[in-house]
Amino acid sequence: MNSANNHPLLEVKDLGVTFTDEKGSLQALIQIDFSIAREQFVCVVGPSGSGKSTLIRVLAGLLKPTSGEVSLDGIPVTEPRPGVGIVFQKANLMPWRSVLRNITLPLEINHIDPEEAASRARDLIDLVGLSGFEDWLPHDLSGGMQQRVAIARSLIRDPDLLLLDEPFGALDALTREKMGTELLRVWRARKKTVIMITHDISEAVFLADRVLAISPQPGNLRLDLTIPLKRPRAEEDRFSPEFVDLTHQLRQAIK
Amino acid sequence: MNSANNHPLLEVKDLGVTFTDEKGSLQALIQIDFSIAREQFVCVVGPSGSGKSTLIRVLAGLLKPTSGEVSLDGIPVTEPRPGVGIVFQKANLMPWRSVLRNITLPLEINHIDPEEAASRARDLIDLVGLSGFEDWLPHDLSGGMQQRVAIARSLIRDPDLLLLDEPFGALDALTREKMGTELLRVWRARKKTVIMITHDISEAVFLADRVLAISPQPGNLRLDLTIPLKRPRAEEDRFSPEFVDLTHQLRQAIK
Amino acid sequence: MKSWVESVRRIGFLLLSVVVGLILWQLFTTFSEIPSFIFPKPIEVWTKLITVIENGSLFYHTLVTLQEVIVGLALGLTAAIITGFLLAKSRLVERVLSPYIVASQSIPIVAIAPLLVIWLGPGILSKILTSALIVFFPVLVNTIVGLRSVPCELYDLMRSLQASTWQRIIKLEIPAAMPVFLGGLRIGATLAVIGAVVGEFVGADKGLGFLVNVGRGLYDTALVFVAVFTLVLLALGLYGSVVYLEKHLLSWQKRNGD
Amino acid sequence: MKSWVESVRRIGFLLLSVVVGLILWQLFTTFSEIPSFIFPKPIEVWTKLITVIENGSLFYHTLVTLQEVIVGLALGLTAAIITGFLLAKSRLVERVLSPYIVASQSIPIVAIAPLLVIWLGPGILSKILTSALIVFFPVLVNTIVGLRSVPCELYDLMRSLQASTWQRIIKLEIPAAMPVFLGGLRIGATLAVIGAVVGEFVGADKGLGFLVNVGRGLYDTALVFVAVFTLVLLALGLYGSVVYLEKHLLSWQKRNGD
Amino acid sequence: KSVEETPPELTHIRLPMGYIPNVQYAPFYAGVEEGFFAEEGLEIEFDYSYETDGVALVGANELQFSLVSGEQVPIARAEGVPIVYVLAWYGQYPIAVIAKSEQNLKVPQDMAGKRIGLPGLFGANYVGLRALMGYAGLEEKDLILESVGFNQVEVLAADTSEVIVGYIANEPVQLAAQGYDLDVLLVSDYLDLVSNGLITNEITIAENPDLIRRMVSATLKSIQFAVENPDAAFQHCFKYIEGLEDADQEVQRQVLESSLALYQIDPYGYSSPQAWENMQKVLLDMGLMKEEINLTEAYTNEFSQ
Ligand SMILES: Nc1ncnc2c1ncn2[C@@H]1O[C@H](COP(=O)(O)OP(=O)(O)OP(=O)(O)O)[C@@H](O)[C@H]1O
Ligand SMILES: Nc1ncnc2c1ncn2[C@@H]1O[C@H](COP(=O)(O)OP(=O)(O)OP(=O)(O)O)[C@@H](O)[C@H]1O
Ligand SMILES: [Mg+2]
Ligand SMILES: [Mg+2]
Repeated sequence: MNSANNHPLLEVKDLGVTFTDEKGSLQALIQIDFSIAREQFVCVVGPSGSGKSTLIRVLAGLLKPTSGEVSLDGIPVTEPRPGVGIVFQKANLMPWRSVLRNITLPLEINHIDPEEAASRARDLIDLVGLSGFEDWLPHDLSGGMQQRVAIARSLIRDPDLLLLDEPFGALDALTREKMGTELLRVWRARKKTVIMITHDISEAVFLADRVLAISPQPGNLRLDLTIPLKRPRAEEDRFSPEFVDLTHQLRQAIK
Repeated sequence: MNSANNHPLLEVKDLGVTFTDEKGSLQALIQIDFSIAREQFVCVVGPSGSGKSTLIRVLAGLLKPTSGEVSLDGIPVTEPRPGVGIVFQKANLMPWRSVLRNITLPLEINHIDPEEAASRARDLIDLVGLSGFEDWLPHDLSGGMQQRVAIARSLIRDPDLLLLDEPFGALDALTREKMGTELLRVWRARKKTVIMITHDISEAVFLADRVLAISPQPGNLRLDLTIPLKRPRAEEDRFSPEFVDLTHQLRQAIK
Repeated sequence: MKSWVESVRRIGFLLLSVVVGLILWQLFTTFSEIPSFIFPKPIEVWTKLITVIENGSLFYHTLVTLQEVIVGLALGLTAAIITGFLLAKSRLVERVLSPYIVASQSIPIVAIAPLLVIWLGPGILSKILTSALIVFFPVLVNTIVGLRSVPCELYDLMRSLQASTWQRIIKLEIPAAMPVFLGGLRIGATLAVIGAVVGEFVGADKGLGFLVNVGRGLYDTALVFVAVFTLVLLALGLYGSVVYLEKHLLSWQKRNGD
Repeated sequence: MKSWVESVRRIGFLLLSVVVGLILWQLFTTFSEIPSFIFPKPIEVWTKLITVIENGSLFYHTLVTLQEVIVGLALGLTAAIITGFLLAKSRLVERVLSPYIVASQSIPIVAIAPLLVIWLGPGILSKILTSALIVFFPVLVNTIVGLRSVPCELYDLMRSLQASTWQRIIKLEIPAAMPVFLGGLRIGATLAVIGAVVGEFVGADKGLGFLVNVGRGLYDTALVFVAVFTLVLLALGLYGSVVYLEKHLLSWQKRNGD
Repeated sequence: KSVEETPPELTHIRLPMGYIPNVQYAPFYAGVEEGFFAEEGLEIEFDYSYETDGVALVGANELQFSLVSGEQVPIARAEGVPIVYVLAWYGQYPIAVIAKSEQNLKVPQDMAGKRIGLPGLFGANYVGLRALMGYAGLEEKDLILESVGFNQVEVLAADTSEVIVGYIANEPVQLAAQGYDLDVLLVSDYLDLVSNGLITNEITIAENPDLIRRMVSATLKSIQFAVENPDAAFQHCFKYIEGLEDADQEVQRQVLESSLALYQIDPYGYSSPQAWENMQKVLLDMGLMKEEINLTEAYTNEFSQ
């Protein structure tokens, strides 16, 4: 994925997803087309049930689309690929593993030395503010703490592409801002590409280069909005007329 | 609970909760004191892991506090009581029940006629925007849809006191606003008392009569802020200096 | 339409399964040197089958065993479910009872056969007891494991709704424990047949286990095979019923790996 | 310190359990009119126990049975786990194999005893086989049920991490299926003892099942009781090991109702 | 049908037979059918549970009678089971060792070094074998004993064992029917041992000797009838033995003939003191009994005369 070729990192063409079971079928996504360049920070917003999680699952190679095609780095996505980090909407921690061992899981799978893995995990535990909880089991953590473990886990392989499904959903405003800032820092320092679902439009505008707005069922790309705000952005920018206008446009789009 | 006596609906005195297991103990809440009058709308904010969910569990009578006392309507709370509706941080749906039957569960427990129960549930399904999904299983719903089912379930008994643990956590901005407005409508029309945890400070200020801010570990009442904004409040109010000042105070309190 | 095709396919598989079995058997008896009073040929067994069907004795003995199995299964199931609930809830009950329960499982029936006869008489009761006894344990263990797998958040939910104990059991614990419980039932249903047969071996004058003994006594191995096949069909029938039940009760469960 | 108190309490309960049992037994034999060749008194059993311990025969026969049980359990377990994985993954394999598996379960051992003796000889092998056979099914069923209870979200997680099949098995399926699987093992461990004894009843010249037969043949009911108690202890020991394993492997599981 | 005809005052007797329904019990079946038991006011219910269970139940006075193999009586009495042998059913000990003729088993000494298949190290088969070994001066280390369960016919046919131990009336007949040439050594040709018979318990002897007299008398009449009318006796078996009509008639008839040859007919039901002495000696040698018992309490010929 480090090859510096010209086509976009991710290309989605005429994507459609239909869920079918005995009772009938539901068109979750329809005719989605977009492409994402390397090192872009893209947020996806849309009403509940519009197919955002479904989109992430398709991009990750976890779900085969009913129609259309997704390609990553020019190669069609048929299964999960290395170099991609995912945070699911649920924390999806393994209840039998401690915080530390949940975070080192991806490295274990890559056969990385446990010592090394643990030390990298400890850095991330610091980052997400869970120092002291290394040996706790997921059961005994609060909802937000579980989500932070999942974020740390998605970062531990240092992936080039991050797919985040409402990663800050259960976080309070402050932690949320802190994590957002950290994410931006990591993104800029390590030259990652980020696709993040959020239900907070203001957060999307604040963080992203570009925001995709998905319409309610069947999910369709309603608006593809470039955010021209300069970086680094400050808290005060949220009250600038430009910011307010952008959020307003997005709100209109997903109504 | 309808008796119109003079003492507050809910009184919390010197509340403390400590979790103890083999590895050691963790002080989640310490010296919490407050009381809540009838028909008040109170929001609780605080950083992740500060003990907000723990507080709700104690108020609901699901967790015995390590020290201190909680009384509802003048009677000490030792177990869950009728007239209280709860939304947990996780949706906690029964995977084997359809949306409709998850929502009618509380009425089933009260031996209410199934026909009657179903019709009341249908109204609430409309309210939370899930018409058409009555017969779906929780598995096949999106995260936000699951949460909306849980909200409908908490309302079906028409409780006097609502305890809501981040009920809008997985909802997009628009649905969130819509649900907030609905909640306010229900609260005013039916004269309910609401205690709601949220991680969105602006939402707290927008909705509540009063916001309690809890400090990080061990959770302690840092600020008890009355929101003097007039009702009904409009979206524009969010940009009023008073509003901004209130949010700022709260931000400072939980830092 | 779709489920019709599905049914046909399923029956197809079963038939294929049986036909392959029969061919292997015929080949085996033809090419091995085992005499037919030790391992009869399919055709001999078939002839015997027709005979015992026509003279009604197969039907009679099957009915006896079926009765023992069903009553034993029902008894063992009831006892296991009740004990399972008690054990899953109370550590004290579990500590005091569990050694006795494991003990009761590992006592060979023949060792206490005279006692059984003295207490229960030589009739059908002792067979029901052996069947119930062997059903009891797997169902018990899976009831406990199933109950322990109920998510604690849902307990909180039920408590917050002031559900009575009975409602908690009916509306939460039973459905949540169902997948694991039905696994226990699968095992129990199959073992129930063995239990009844073991009881019949100790001393009986009717039932399929008795028929096996008669066949052995007369060196009529074809009869033994007929009786054994009937037992197998009985077990398959019970097992099939549990699988059918599972399909209906667990339709909500998402299957992985599909 | 805390766990030490806990251990003492546990042993206390066990002792209490045993003492209550002994007292009931003594009362029963004293007040009922059952003669001691049908139901001996505790003291007679105790005397016999001392005798067979001193002449070493108890030790010898226990070792034989233990060996059969352990090898049988290991064999049945291995087969069940492998088959369980295959059946949980492939519907085709399940459809073709499951009738045979249920069938193999419900065939009474005595009915195929001649074949067992002819193929495996009168030695220890046939007992290992009966033990393995009876262990197989409960472990198989619980392996399948356990695997089906793995949350599909975690499958997605493992896939997204490009885990190999082997890693998925080791790091996800085994730990997630563990609670239900260990339930199967509890059942299997207890049944393994029965299996070996059933095998010994068919024909053996050593082992605790043989000792039971000798005791019965000699109307030495005290000896029967000694052998049965040893069997019970064996089963309890195996069961206890599984419970111990459970305690360590499942410490992450929150217990409800505590 | 006989049950329907019986008047209600008949004494009900549950009789453990020690084996499954078999033509060797033809006299009993005939006795019931011909009304010999009803004449004595007895109604018989056949019980096919294990032999040792029958002994224990009679000993506990749960039942009054059981049909058992001779060696069970001293063994059980040595353990304090108060049973008494009141009628000899077979005159000779019914155990034989059997081999295919190529094994050349002509005298008991020929068993040396052979693999001997027997059900297990208990019961009549084992006692009979040990009696023969004792006669031949063989010890257990001189041959290989294999506990094969009740599968002697199969293991001999499959050559898993070279020699088997079995009932005279059963295994040799079955094997011969399968076309094998056999050498058969009868235990009774070398040693007189107490054979199968009817037992009761001391309480019944003391309290209800009349019941025993009636039982014994009916049994003797039945034996006599069977010996004199083997065809009729065989016909009566069909009602009691499931699947007999489908089994090999000739073989079954052969089993009956061999059994008839064993019945104690001269004098009917008598067991000789010498046989009891011999039996006790064998059992003591084998270690199946630890010490001698008073044999005169173990049996009586009083009822059979
Ligand atoms: N496995 C499934 N089977 C059937 N329908 C499904 C399945 N998964 C999702 N859906 C349906 O697809 C639609 C989109 O779901 P999705 O989870 O993608 O929504 P979302 O945009 O992530 O919503 P939210 O913001 O609430 O998480 C919903 O209507 C949902 O019910
Ligand atoms: N059952 C438990 N055992 C041990 N510790 C617990 C348990 N439940 C909660 N805790 C701890 O108590 C603290 C408060 O948890 P709580 O769930 O109340 O936080 P919260 O304020 O709701 O956080 P969030 O906003 O992330 O949901 C956390 O440190 C958590 O780890
Ligand atoms: Mg989603
Ligand atoms: Mg919380």
